[in-house]
Amino acid sequence: MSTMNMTQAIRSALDCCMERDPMVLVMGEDVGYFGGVFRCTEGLYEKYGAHRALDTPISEGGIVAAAIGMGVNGLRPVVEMQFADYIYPAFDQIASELAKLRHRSGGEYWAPVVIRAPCGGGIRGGQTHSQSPEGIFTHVCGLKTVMPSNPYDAKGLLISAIEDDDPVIFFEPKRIYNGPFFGHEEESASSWSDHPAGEVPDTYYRVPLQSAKILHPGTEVTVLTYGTMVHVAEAAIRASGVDAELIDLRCLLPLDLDTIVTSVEKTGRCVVLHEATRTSGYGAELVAEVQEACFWHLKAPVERVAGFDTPYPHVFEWEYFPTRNRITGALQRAASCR
Amino acid sequence: MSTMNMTQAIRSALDCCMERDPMVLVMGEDVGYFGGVFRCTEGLYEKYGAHRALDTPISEGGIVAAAIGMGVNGLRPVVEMQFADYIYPAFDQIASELAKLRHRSGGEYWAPVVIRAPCGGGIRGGQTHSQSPEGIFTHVCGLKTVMPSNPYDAKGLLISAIEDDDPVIFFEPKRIYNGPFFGHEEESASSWSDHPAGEVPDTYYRVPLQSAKILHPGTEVTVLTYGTMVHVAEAAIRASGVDAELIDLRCLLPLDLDTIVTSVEKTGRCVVLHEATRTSGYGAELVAEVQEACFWHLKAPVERVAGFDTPYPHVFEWEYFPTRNRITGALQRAASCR
Amino acid sequence: MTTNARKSAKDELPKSRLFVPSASSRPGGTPDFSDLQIPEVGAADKPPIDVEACDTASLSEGLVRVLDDQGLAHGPWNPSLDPQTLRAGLKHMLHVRAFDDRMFRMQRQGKLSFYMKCTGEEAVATAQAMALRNSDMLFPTYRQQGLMFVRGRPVVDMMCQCLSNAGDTIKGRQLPVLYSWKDGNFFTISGNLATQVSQAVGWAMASAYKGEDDLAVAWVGDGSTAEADVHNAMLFASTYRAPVILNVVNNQWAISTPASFASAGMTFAARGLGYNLPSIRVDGNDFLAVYAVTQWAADRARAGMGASFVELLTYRVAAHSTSDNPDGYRAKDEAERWPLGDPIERLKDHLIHLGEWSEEQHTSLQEELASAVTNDWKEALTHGSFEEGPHWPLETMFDDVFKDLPDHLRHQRTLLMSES
Amino acid sequence: MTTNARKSAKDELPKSRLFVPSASSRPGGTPDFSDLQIPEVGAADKPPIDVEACDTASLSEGLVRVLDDQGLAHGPWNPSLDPQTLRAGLKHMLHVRAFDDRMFRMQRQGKLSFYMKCTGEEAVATAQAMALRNSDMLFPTYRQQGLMFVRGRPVVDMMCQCLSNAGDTIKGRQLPVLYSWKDGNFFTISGNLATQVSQAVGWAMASAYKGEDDLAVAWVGDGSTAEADVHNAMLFASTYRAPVILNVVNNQWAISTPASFASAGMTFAARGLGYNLPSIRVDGNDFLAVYAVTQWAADRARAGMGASFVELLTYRVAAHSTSDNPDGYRAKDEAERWPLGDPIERLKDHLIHLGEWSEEQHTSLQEELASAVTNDWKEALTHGSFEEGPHWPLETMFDDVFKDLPDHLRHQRTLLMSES
Ligand SMILES: Cc1ncc(C[n+]2csc(CCOP(=O)(O)OP(=O)(O)O)c2C)c(N)n1
Ligand SMILES: Cc1ncc(C[n+]2csc(CCOP(=O)(O)OP(=O)(O)O)c2C)c(N)n1
Ligand SMILES: [Mg+2]
Ligand SMILES: [Mg+2]
Repeated sequence: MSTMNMTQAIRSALDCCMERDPMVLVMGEDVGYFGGVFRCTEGLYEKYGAHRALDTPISEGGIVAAAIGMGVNGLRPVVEMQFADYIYPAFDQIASELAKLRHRSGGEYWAPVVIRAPCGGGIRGGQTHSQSPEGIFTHVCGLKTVMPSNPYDAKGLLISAIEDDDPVIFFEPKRIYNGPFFGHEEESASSWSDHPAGEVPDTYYRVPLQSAKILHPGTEVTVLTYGTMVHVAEAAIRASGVDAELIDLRCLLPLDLDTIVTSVEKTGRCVVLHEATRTSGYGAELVAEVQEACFWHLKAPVERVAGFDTPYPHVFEWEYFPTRNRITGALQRAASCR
Repeated sequence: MSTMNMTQAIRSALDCCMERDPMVLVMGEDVGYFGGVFRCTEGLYEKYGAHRALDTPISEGGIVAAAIGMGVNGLRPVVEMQFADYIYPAFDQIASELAKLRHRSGGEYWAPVVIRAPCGGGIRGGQTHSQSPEGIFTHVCGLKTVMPSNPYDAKGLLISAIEDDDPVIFFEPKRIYNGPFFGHEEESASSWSDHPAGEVPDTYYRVPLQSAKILHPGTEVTVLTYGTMVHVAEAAIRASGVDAELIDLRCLLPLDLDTIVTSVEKTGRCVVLHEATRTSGYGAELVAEVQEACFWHLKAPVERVAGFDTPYPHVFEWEYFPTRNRITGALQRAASCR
Repeated sequence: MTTNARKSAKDELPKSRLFVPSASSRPGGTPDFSDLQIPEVGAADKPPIDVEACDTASLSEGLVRVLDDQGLAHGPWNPSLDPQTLRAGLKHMLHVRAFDDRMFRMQRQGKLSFYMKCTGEEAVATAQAMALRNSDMLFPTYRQQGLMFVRGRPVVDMMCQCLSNAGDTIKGRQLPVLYSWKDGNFFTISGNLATQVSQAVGWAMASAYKGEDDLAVAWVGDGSTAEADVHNAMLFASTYRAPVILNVVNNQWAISTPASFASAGMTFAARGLGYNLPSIRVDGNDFLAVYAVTQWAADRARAGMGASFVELLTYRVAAHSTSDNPDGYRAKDEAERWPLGDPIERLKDHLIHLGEWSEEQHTSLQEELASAVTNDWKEALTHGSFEEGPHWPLETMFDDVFKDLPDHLRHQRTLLMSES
Repeated sequence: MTTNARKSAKDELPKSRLFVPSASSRPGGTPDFSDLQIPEVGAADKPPIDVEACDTASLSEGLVRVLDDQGLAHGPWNPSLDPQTLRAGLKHMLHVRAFDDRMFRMQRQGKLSFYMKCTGEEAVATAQAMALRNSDMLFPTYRQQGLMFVRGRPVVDMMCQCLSNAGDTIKGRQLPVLYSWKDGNFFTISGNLATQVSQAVGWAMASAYKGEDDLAVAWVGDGSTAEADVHNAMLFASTYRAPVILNVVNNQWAISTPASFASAGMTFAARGLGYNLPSIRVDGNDFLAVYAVTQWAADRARAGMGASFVELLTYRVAAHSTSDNPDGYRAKDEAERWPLGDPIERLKDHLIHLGEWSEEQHTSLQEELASAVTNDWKEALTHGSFEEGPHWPLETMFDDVFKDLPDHLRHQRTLLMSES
């Protein structure tokens, strides 16, 4: 056991897998000698060599294509996209190839590729360092989509993803790399060392994919979210005075629907929360599923709190970010429906 | 007035715009000399020359990037993607550039580009000639997304799209290029000449974007759909005996929500229908909006009928295709809720 | 509607100065291949396998040719194959052509939803497969069916794929000709052009990573070289010196679009030089030249010297596919005017010239193969027809999206099965 | 977990044969630029503007240099500029450097969220802008701020962009240095690398389409040449002979990644030849050489001869950005070892040698510019600071997503304004 922040936990996961399996390598822009712009691969170059902590040309499409070929030839590449905002040049290789290989070949070919992508805002990164594109990937059949909200889950989920034989898009909310974030920039930054989930085993362990986690039980409203917003939701719930049940989805696809349905059937109310832009975001899928599965239990409309449908602004970051106010408002509106 | 099928209506729209505005050109793979693999640009090369019916290298990313630059320099390029399935190599230029240009430059720069893409299945095309990716584009803020269901709308909407100063992704359901399709392959193919919407003015006219159309009124269930499924829905409604109100959305973004809400508040029931894969498809957004806006009027869960979450199969095309049975089932389930 | 233009959109424009490439011919015109310089047979020199890319400039702009019009073999690139090997090559090419003709007719009779021939390009896949090891991994396009013939795939299996019937090893998932054959180290063909080329480089990088000496070999069409994947493939292959052979099959056309829209007015091989890849242009209708160049590139890669870039100059004699009619965009007689002849005729003449083959043997081999294909077709149909089946069980539609069936797909499968 | 590997994942692997490029230096090591051949000043010949791409091979592998170490100008590429022009160039470069230094310090003091300097690369943007017409359209990266200084953009405007304050012409939308300046024909800079290069080609195609003679000029970094957009740009520029200049600014590093991961072991200029683009490599720290090469390429394009490909050889002296510290990946003293010196010092020496400039004038100009920048900064702050504002009105966040505000955004705007 050590206290780790999220980058350390991710590095620890990579280290465990590379040590256990010579077929595992990390690759991407600046991930080799330098150890990644977010330091997630630091030390792996020294320990495993240039070919297993592989620097690449700046071509996301080329990187993913190469990873697919490697995967088909027995390796387990863990690709880093420097920012999720830069994953689109690889979109064709991901959506048309990586996701479809196994099906189109009748099961003959497949590539166990993991694509790690730091996502989300709150770091003054402007529109090209703040995006949350997870929803798009959940619409592409053949991909698994994961987003952890803390160091313990990050390590356990990443190990599961690397050992999974299906392709996994692994989003890392960069705002909480160094500590949980409760939605108010003014508040003094808190660190993972003060958080239970900052306690991470140094050894190998897995957190199964498709296992949503109830962070604390409640009776009035079910809150569905993931990544950074888990912590913002926690703070908002406290502020709202509503007895809400907070569920950290952890894995968006495949989705642990049972946990969600059980909760909503109990509370009869549901608020869906994410940082990504609202229209056609993953929240829409959650709302659609919940109202279809729990319609007869619902006492209030399922409300979405999400990013506005504009590019992520630079100067208005905190006005744009789904604030505690917007969340408490939604919680109270829901709770007030009887 | 002439009777036109959809390809003729699209060609007529392109011809009208090219004749009125020397800045309008069509470009894409095989669209020039040959007139396009679906013949939508036939004759334009002879009439307007090689530079206005422009053949391109096979690089969708390069084509869209060039179109963006042309748009910034005063032209109005109408790009053809040979199949919607092949739009992904251009996804970065569309999502990161075309969609964001105006916002990131504070309104200084913008590109009035239209991207036409034949979409949907039912033509024995297998997984790479049958996809319906519209949902993904509705999640990218800055894009308008359109899908006509008949020749009259196709021409009027395409002219509006070309003259629109925002980028428009214009999906053309290729299954109904030559005639409406009612969902059963065995039935003898019908032609647009037997359909009122096959009557198309030869002259210039516009159908405004963001104007959903009520195809026939009903009291029991509201059916929301677009493209090929409009006709399948019509047949299914007839077969179901349910008094359903059928709404052809025509434009997915911006969405004509008022028409939808008015209808659902009246019927109290809603079925959402599309060919695209279900999870995180545009149907999810429609369900989320409807239940949020009309919750207190809903007498039944809003149900989705959509493509299964698998790649589009080759041999099982008709089992995969959202059949009339699946739709009538949903209609009757909804209607039976009191 | 506002405008970005400096002059109003409604002004008359001065004459356009935009250059647009032209075609070797258009309907009604006379085919013109004059810009195609064809060097002497045997003239190209053969460099050592440790050659530097810059020293292959003349090879990338020239054309490696071994067989002359009289059926004689010349020059340093002559692979000097024994008669059995030559006859095997001829037989493979004839087999492919017999197969294509039959499948094309079956599509026309409505038995198949789609088909694509490689008529006139048979030497490319067959000679290259013969020059490689069976353990080398192949990343083909839809026009290298010849690879499977050389590696001995049962013809019935290929037919079953085209029929999407119960015997289709990929379960009826893909359009006809988008084969996959793991046992033959033949990669699953994608409907998306060029994606396999950069994947092949990754496969080769993994081979080097593991210290193995198997190669990856990829093919892409002239038109498809425009796709970003080909650039990525060249850059990664060169950066990591991957053991891969990147082949461009230049058959002059990309559906209706002439190669001039992708070539930038050069040979395709020349593009490889800018990526520091030794690059060679070869007569793709010359079985011996194709064999020799492939062998040379394979030796380089296996010796750890990295990737080679090869342009195979050939001609697409048939329509692009059964959905296409070339009369709409090229002169009817263009194929006859193609200066490099037919690969089968040329190898046949060579064998006859060597005294190792005769017109009689040729005719009877053609008949033998035709009837073999007929029998294979009959057998394939016993596994089901496209329209009536039997096909794979309907529920298998949900398999292989993921390794294990997730809940939401199980749910959807139940829904579907309850309906049907 | 199953495996694709032919041997089990758990076996020990033989030694990897995968080649991985190396760097000019790593911390603790001694910088090695020996593989960089630097030809004689004045040696490169100057071809006519109607030159064929293949005849620029030596220019693409060589290096156009005009200024020697003594400050003397040599050879056919000497643009023979008059002293006023030279002094203007020197002033622009000094202005850019003064601006960079001030903005960097302001970021360190927390006044800016981010900043990027172009220290050591000032000659690239300034000399090129001076060799172009103001009506030529510029598609820069974040390291060509010099373009705006030459075209006379008020420094206060640039500072306001970096501050995202009420005076920011792009409404606080973008990170510092991602400028946009329509009046100066300066394209909106994207955070996504290389996308502007292929857009520039489209812009140039439109210029030809309309029969206008304005050019597009694009820049991209060495590392970013790996992106598909650069391939697309080269292919489309060549195919349609677009009036565009494609510049690669090779400053040796892409954050921590050496140019060797993008160069394929060649000059970047050499890649242009494979696309049939006349290609030239120029000393990017030599103001005169950069000016002359740009002028030559502009003349070609304007005369309707199409695109040129230019590599500007320079060195990124400063950190990649304020988020970066190079000591983690390259030797501390690498910048001093850079063999091509500093562009400002070199032009200064030249002017002094000509008797058109003095140390005193230089020092006083530096002071003059420093205080000008200080005053500009003060004025910029009167339009607001990043943290306290004033900024644009909050509701403008929803503008410009579309030309007109659609219902759903109006609704969201109301929601936001009702909260705040
Ligand atoms: C990404 C993508 N874009 C477009 C297409 C449509 N398409 C199929 S084949 C083809 C022409 C390919 O020509 P070429 O590469 O020369 O190969 P050939 O057919 O001549 O062998 C096109 C444009 C596709 N399949 N994939
Ligand atoms: C598509 C994309 N991928 C990755 C990045 C992250 N990134 C920003 S700058 C940079 C390095 C660019 O190096 P180079 O092209 O040499 O330009 P330089 O910074 O040296 O001027 C990278 C990888 C990005 N901005 N966009
Ligand atoms: Mg071709
Ligand atoms: Mg650089």
